[in-house]
Amino acid sequence: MKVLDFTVRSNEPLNYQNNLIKVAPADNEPLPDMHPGQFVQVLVSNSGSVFLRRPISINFVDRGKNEMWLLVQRVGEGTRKICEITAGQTLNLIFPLGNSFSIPHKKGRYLLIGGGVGTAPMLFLGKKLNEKGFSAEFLLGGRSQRDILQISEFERLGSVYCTTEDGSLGEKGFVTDHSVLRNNSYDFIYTCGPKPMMMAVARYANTNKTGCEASLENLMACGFGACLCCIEKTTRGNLCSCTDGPVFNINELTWTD
Amino acid sequence: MKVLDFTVRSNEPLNYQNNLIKVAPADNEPLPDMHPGQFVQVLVSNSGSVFLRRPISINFVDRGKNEMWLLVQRVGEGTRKICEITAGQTLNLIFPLGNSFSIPHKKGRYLLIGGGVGTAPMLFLGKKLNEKGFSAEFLLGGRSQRDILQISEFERLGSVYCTTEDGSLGEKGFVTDHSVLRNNSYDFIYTCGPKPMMMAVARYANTNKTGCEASLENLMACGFGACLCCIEKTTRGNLCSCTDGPVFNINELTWTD
Amino acid sequence: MDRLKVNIGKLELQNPVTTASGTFGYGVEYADFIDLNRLGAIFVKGTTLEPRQGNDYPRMAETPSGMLNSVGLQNKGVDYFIERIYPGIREYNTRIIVNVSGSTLEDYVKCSERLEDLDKVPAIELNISCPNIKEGGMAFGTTCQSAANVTKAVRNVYRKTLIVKLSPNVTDIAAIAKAVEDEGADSVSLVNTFLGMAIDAETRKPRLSTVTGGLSGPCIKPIALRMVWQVYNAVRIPIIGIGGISSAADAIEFMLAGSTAVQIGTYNFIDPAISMKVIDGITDYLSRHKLKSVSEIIGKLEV
Amino acid sequence: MDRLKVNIGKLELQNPVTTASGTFGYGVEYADFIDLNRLGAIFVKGTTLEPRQGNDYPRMAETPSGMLNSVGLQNKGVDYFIERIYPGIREYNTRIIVNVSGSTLEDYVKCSERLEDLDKVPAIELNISCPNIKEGGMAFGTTCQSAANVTKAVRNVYRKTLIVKLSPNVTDIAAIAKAVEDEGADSVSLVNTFLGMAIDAETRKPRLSTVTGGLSGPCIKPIALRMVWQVYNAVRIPIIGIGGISSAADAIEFMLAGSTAVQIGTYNFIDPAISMKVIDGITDYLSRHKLKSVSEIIGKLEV
Ligand SMILES: Cc1cc2nc3c(=O)[nH]c(=O)nc-3n(C[C@H](O)[C@H](O)[C@H](O)COP(=O)(O)OP(=O)(O)OC[C@H]3O[C@@H](n4cnc5c(N)ncnc54)[C@H](O)[C@@H]3O)c2cc1C
Ligand SMILES: Cc1cc2nc3c(=O)[nH]c(=O)nc-3n(C[C@H](O)[C@H](O)[C@H](O)COP(=O)(O)OP(=O)(O)OC[C@H]3O[C@@H](n4cnc5c(N)ncnc54)[C@H](O)[C@@H]3O)c2cc1C
Ligand SMILES: Cc1cc2nc3c(=O)[nH]c(=O)nc-3n(C[C@H](O)[C@H](O)[C@H](O)COP(=O)(O)O)c2cc1C
Ligand SMILES: Cc1cc2nc3c(=O)[nH]c(=O)nc-3n(C[C@H](O)[C@H](O)[C@H](O)COP(=O)(O)O)c2cc1C
Ligand code: FES
Ligand code: FES
Repeated sequence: MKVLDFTVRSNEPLNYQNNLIKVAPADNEPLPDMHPGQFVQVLVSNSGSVFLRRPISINFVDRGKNEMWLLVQRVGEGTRKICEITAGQTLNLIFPLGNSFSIPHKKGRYLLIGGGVGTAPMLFLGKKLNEKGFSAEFLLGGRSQRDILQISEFERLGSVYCTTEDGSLGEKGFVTDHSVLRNNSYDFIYTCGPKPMMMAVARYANTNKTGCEASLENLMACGFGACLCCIEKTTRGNLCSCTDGPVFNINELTWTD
Repeated sequence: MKVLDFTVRSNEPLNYQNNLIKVAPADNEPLPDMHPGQFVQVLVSNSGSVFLRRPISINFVDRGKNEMWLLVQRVGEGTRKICEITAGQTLNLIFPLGNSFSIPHKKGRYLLIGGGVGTAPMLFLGKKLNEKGFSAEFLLGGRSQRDILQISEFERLGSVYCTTEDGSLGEKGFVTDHSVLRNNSYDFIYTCGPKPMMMAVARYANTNKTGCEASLENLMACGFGACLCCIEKTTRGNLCSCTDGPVFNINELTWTD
Repeated sequence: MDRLKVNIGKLELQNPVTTASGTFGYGVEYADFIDLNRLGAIFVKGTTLEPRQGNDYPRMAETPSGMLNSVGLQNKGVDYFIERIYPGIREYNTRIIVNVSGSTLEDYVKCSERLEDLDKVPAIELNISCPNIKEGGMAFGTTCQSAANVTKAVRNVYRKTLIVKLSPNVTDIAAIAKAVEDEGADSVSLVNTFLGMAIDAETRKPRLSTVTGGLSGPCIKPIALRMVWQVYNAVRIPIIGIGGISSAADAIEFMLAGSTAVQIGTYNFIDPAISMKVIDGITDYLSRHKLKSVSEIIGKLEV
Repeated sequence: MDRLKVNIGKLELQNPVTTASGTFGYGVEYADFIDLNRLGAIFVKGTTLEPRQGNDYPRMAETPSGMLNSVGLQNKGVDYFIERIYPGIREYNTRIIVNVSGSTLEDYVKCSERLEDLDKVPAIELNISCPNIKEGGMAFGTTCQSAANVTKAVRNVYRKTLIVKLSPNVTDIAAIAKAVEDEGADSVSLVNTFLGMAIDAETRKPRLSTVTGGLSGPCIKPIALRMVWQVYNAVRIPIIGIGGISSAADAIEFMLAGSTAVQIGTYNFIDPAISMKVIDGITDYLSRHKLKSVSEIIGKLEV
C-alpha cells in the first residue's frame, strides 16, 4: 500500500453518468503488483463538501503504458468531482487496497457477472484469467443499452452476454434471468454490482452448487483496516470489507438484505 | 446587488503570485452599474477547506466586452483556488458590493496610491476619473519590480510613479518616501494597500491637509451588511466596512496601529 | 401553498423556512436577493434593552465548514428598533420575530414587555444562549434553573408566542428544554452557536478579539440534529431546528428529527438566496414522496 | 531531536505527535505508510475486558469536514490483546498506550490491572467518553462524580501513567478535568467525539444503525481547542489535545492553547502519512520561530 500522486492521462465520458479515467504515477515509477478485485481510495480535493476518500475499483492495468484505469459512475458529489478532473491534473490515491478475487488453478468455465458500474473489476479479472490461459465469459447487466460499458473491451477477452431491464440490448430482464445461466453450468462465478443483484447471483450459485465470490461495496472511511467502519457480518464474525474483503466467498456471507 | 454566475474568459498569471481574471456574466446580460472601490464576493467551490466567499475588488470594467476584471493575489487557500479556475469555467459572484471612492466634481490633481494588490481598485478609479475628464496620477508601491502590476494599463490613464523596497523599479523605499509627495501638492488622495502603508499615506495627507480616502480590507463573512463581522471603529461608531465601506475618509478612521 | 403551513404554538407560519437571528439583519439586507415575503418568518437581529457596541474587531474566523463569530449583540437597543426599524419592516408579508437578548433577568423582562405591543411582531425568541457577551447570555441557558427563571419571568409579561432559544453547550439539552416548557414557553429553538476558538499559529494570538466565539455553519449540523432529536423525545412543544442548514435536504432532516420549522443562519452568507431554494426543495420533496402536507414529515424519522 | 521531547507525567515522549485510539488500529495498519518509530506514541484501539462485536453496519456517515462513527469498541478483549497483539507490537520503538474502555467500573479496574504488567505499555488512557456503547462509556465522563469515581478506582490498581480521556458532551469540561486531577490522574486527553446524528432524507432513516454516533474530524477543531484552553486554565497536569488535527499548524494551535502533546485521529484516514508531516512541520516551526524546544509553545497563547 502507498499514497501516491497520479497524473490523469485521459478522462473520457462513456455515457451520461460514467467516465473512464486513465492515470499513471506522477513520478513515472512502475506500478506495483495489483490484483483484480482490489481498489484505490481517491482523494477528492476539489470539492467543498467531500471529506473522506472514495473507494474505486481497479478497472484495468495497462503495464505497457504503466497506466491504471478507473471507471467511475457519478452518483453523488464525490464521484461527480472525480469525473471533473482533466488530463494533466493530479489525483492522489491510496492503493492497492483490499484482497482480490481468487484466481483458479485449472481450466474451467468461469462466469463473471457485473451489474452497472460493478462491471469495473470484471475487466481486470477477465484479463488476469486470460493471462493464466483460462477463458472467461461475461454476463453484464444494466438498466438500458447505454448503461452497459466497455463491451468491446470485454469482447476481446471472452464471450459477452448482456441483459437490460428495458430489453434495449441483449436479453430483457435482470442478469439472473439470462438464458446462459439456464443453459450452462459453470465452475465458478464472480460477481460485483448492486446488492440485490449479487444476492440473486448468490442464490443461483447456491442452487447450482457453484462456487461464487462477490465484491461488496460497503461504506468505508479509511479503506485499509484502521477504522472498523466497513464491517460485514460473516460466518467468521464481523470482518473488514476493506482488508478481509471487498471480495468474499458467498458461503461466508450472512446477507439478510 | 445580485448573485450571478460568470464565465471566466481568461485567467492570466501576471507574476509569481498574481493572476488577472476576466469574467463576463454567463447569461450575457449587460453588467449593471458599478463604481470604483466596489468589490465582489467570490464563491470558492473547488476547495475542501474554504467555506466563506472571498472579497475581491473590481479591478476594471470593460463595457465594450461586457467584462469585469479581477486581480487576485495568492496569499492562502482561497485565493490560490480562485486562481486555478480556467477559461470557460464558472465563477459565482455576489456583486457589486460596498460603497465607492467619491468622484470629484472639478479638475484638480488627484493622486491614487496603491500598494501590492491594493493597486487593483485604482485602475478602475483612474479610468472613471479619466472618463470624467480629470487626470489621475498613480503612485504604485511593491517589494520589487515584479510586484508592480498592470503598469502599462496605468500608463494609459496618467502619470505613473513607482517605489520598490529593493529599488529594482522606480525610487527605492516605501510609497510615502517617493519624491513626488515632497515635490507636489494634491487636491485629493485615494489609497488602497497594506494597512501600515495606508496609515503612512493618511499621516502624509493629514500633515498636508489633503483630503484622503482609504479602502480597507477587513475580514468579511457576508459582504453585504448582514453579519456585522467586518466593523471598523470610526468617529461615527462601529461601521460595516462592507456597506459603509470599504472606502472611508481618513478623518473618520480611528486607526490605532 | 397550504401544504407548507406549520404552527408554532398559536402562531401559523406559511412555511417552515425561516432565517436565523444575527445572520439576516432586519431582512432588508437580503431584499435584492430574494422575495422576503416568501419566508416563513424572519428572526431579526439580537435586540437588547440598551444599545450595544458589540465586541472589538476581529469578530470572525473561518473554520472547517463553518465560522466563529464574536459580534457580541451589536444593536441600537429596543427603543431604536421600535421607533426606527419596525415602521420600515412591519409591511413585510411574513412573520417578524424579534430575538431578545440580555445581561440580566430584568433586561429580558423589560425588553420583552416593550415588544408585546407591536402588532406585527407575533412572537419573540428569547436568546439565553449567546456565547459572545461577558455577562448573562449563555449563562442563562446552561442550567435548568436559570433557564426556567428567565422563561418564567418573561412569560409573566409576554402573552404572545414565546420561543426560547437553547444553548448547545450543555450536557443535557433535553432537560433544559423540559424546564422551559414547564415554565410556559410555547416553543424552543435550537441550537445557538457552540463556544469555540481559533488561534493564529504564526502570531500565537487568538483570531478573535474575545478569544472565544460562537461556532456555526454546516460543521455543527450533526450535533444540532442530534439535539433536536433528543429534545423532540422530551417535550411536546414545537421545535425550531437550527444549525448548519445549507440545503432542502438538511431542512428535511431537521424536520424528520422533530423540528416543526427551521432557521437558516450562516449559509445565507454563502448563498443569499438559499432560503428560497430550501422552500422550493421542500415542495419538490413533498411531491416526489407524494405527501399532502409538510406536517407529515415532522418527527417521522424511522428508527 | 531533543527539542521535540515532552513529558506526560512521568512519561517522556520523543515528540508530542501521537495517534488517536480507534483511528490507528494497532499501528501495523500504517506500517506501509510511515515509520511508526518516529511517533511520539500510539494510542491503540479501545480495549475492553471482554471481547466486543461492536455495533451493526452501517457504522459511519460522512459529514461536513468530518464523520460520524458508531463502531462501538469492536475488539477482542484485553486477554487477546495481551497474548496475541502485544507480542507483535512491543518491539516498536515508540510508546504504546492502551485505551481502556468499559461498561462498568469493575470492567475498567480489571482491564487496567491486567495492563499494568506489560513492560512496554507505560501508560493507559481511560476512555470515559465513548458515545457509542449503550451502558457506561460516555456516562462516566459527563458528571464530575462519576468521572472521579472511575479515576479513583483505577488509580488504586494502576501505578503507571494514567491518562483520562474526557468527553466534550458536557457543560463544563474544566470541572470534570479538575475532578479527575484531584483523584490522581497524571494527564487528561481531550476531546473524544461529539454525540451527533445523520439522517438520509430520502429514506427517512438514520444513517447509523445506532441512530447517534460520535462526530470527529476538522469540523470539531474549534470547539476542541476551546475546551483545551479552558482545561489548561483549570488544571496543572499535562493535557493531550485531540480534535480535528489535520496539519502542523493545527497541532501547534493545540499546543499554544495548552496541550503538551496531541493526538491525530480521523485525518489519518485522509492522509495516512499526516503524522509524519505534522512532526516535520513542528520542527520547521521551531526553526522559523527560533525556539529551542517545543515546550516553549505549550500554553503560550498570547491573550
Ligand atoms: C470496494 C469498492 C469499490 C468500488 N468501485 C467503484 C467503481 O469502480 N466505480 C464506481 O463508480 N464506484 C465504485 N464504488 C462505489 C463508490 O465508492 C461510491 O459510489 C462513492 O463512494 C459514492 O460517493 P459520492 O460522493 O459520489 O456519493 P455520495 O453523495 O456519498 O452518495 C451517493 C449515493 O451513493 C451511496 N454510496 C456512498 N458511498 C458508497 C459506497 N462506498 N459504496 C456504495 N454506495 C455508496 C450513498 O449511500 C448514496 O446513496 C466502489 C465502492 C467500494 C466500497
Ligand atoms: C473589500 C476587499 C477587497 C479586496 N480586494 C482584493 C483584490 O482585489 N485582490 C486580492 O488579491 N485581494 C483582495 N482582498 C483581500 C482578499 O480578500 C484576501 O486576500 C483573501 O480573502 C484571503 O483569502 P485566502 O483564503 O487566500 O487566505 P487565507 O488563508 O484566508 O488567509 C491568508 C492570509 O490573508 C489574510 N486575510 C484573509 N482574509 C483577508 C481579508 N478579507 N482581507 C485581508 N487579509 C485577509 C489572513 O489573515 C492571512 O494572513 C480584498 C479584501 C477586501 C475586504
Ligand atoms: C454572525 C452571527 C451572529 C449571530 N447573532 C445572533 C444573535 O444576535 N442572536 C441569536 O440568538 N443568535 C445569533 N446567532 C446564532 C444564529 O442565529 C444560529 O443560531 C447559529 O448561527 C446556528 O445556525 P447556522 O449554523 O445555520 O448559522 C448568530 C450567528 C452568527 C453567525
Ligand atoms: C472510527 C473511530 C473510532 C474511534 N474509537 C475510539 C476508541 O475506541 N476509544 C477512544 O477513546 N476514542 C475513539 N475514537 C475517538 C478518537 O480517538 C478521537 O478522540 C476523536 O476522533 C477526535 O479526534 P479527531 O477529530 O482527530 O478524529 C474513535 C474515533 C473514530 C473516528
Ligand atoms: S474502511 Fe476503515 S477498516 Fe475498512
Ligand atoms: S461582512 Fe457581513 S456585515 Fe460586513
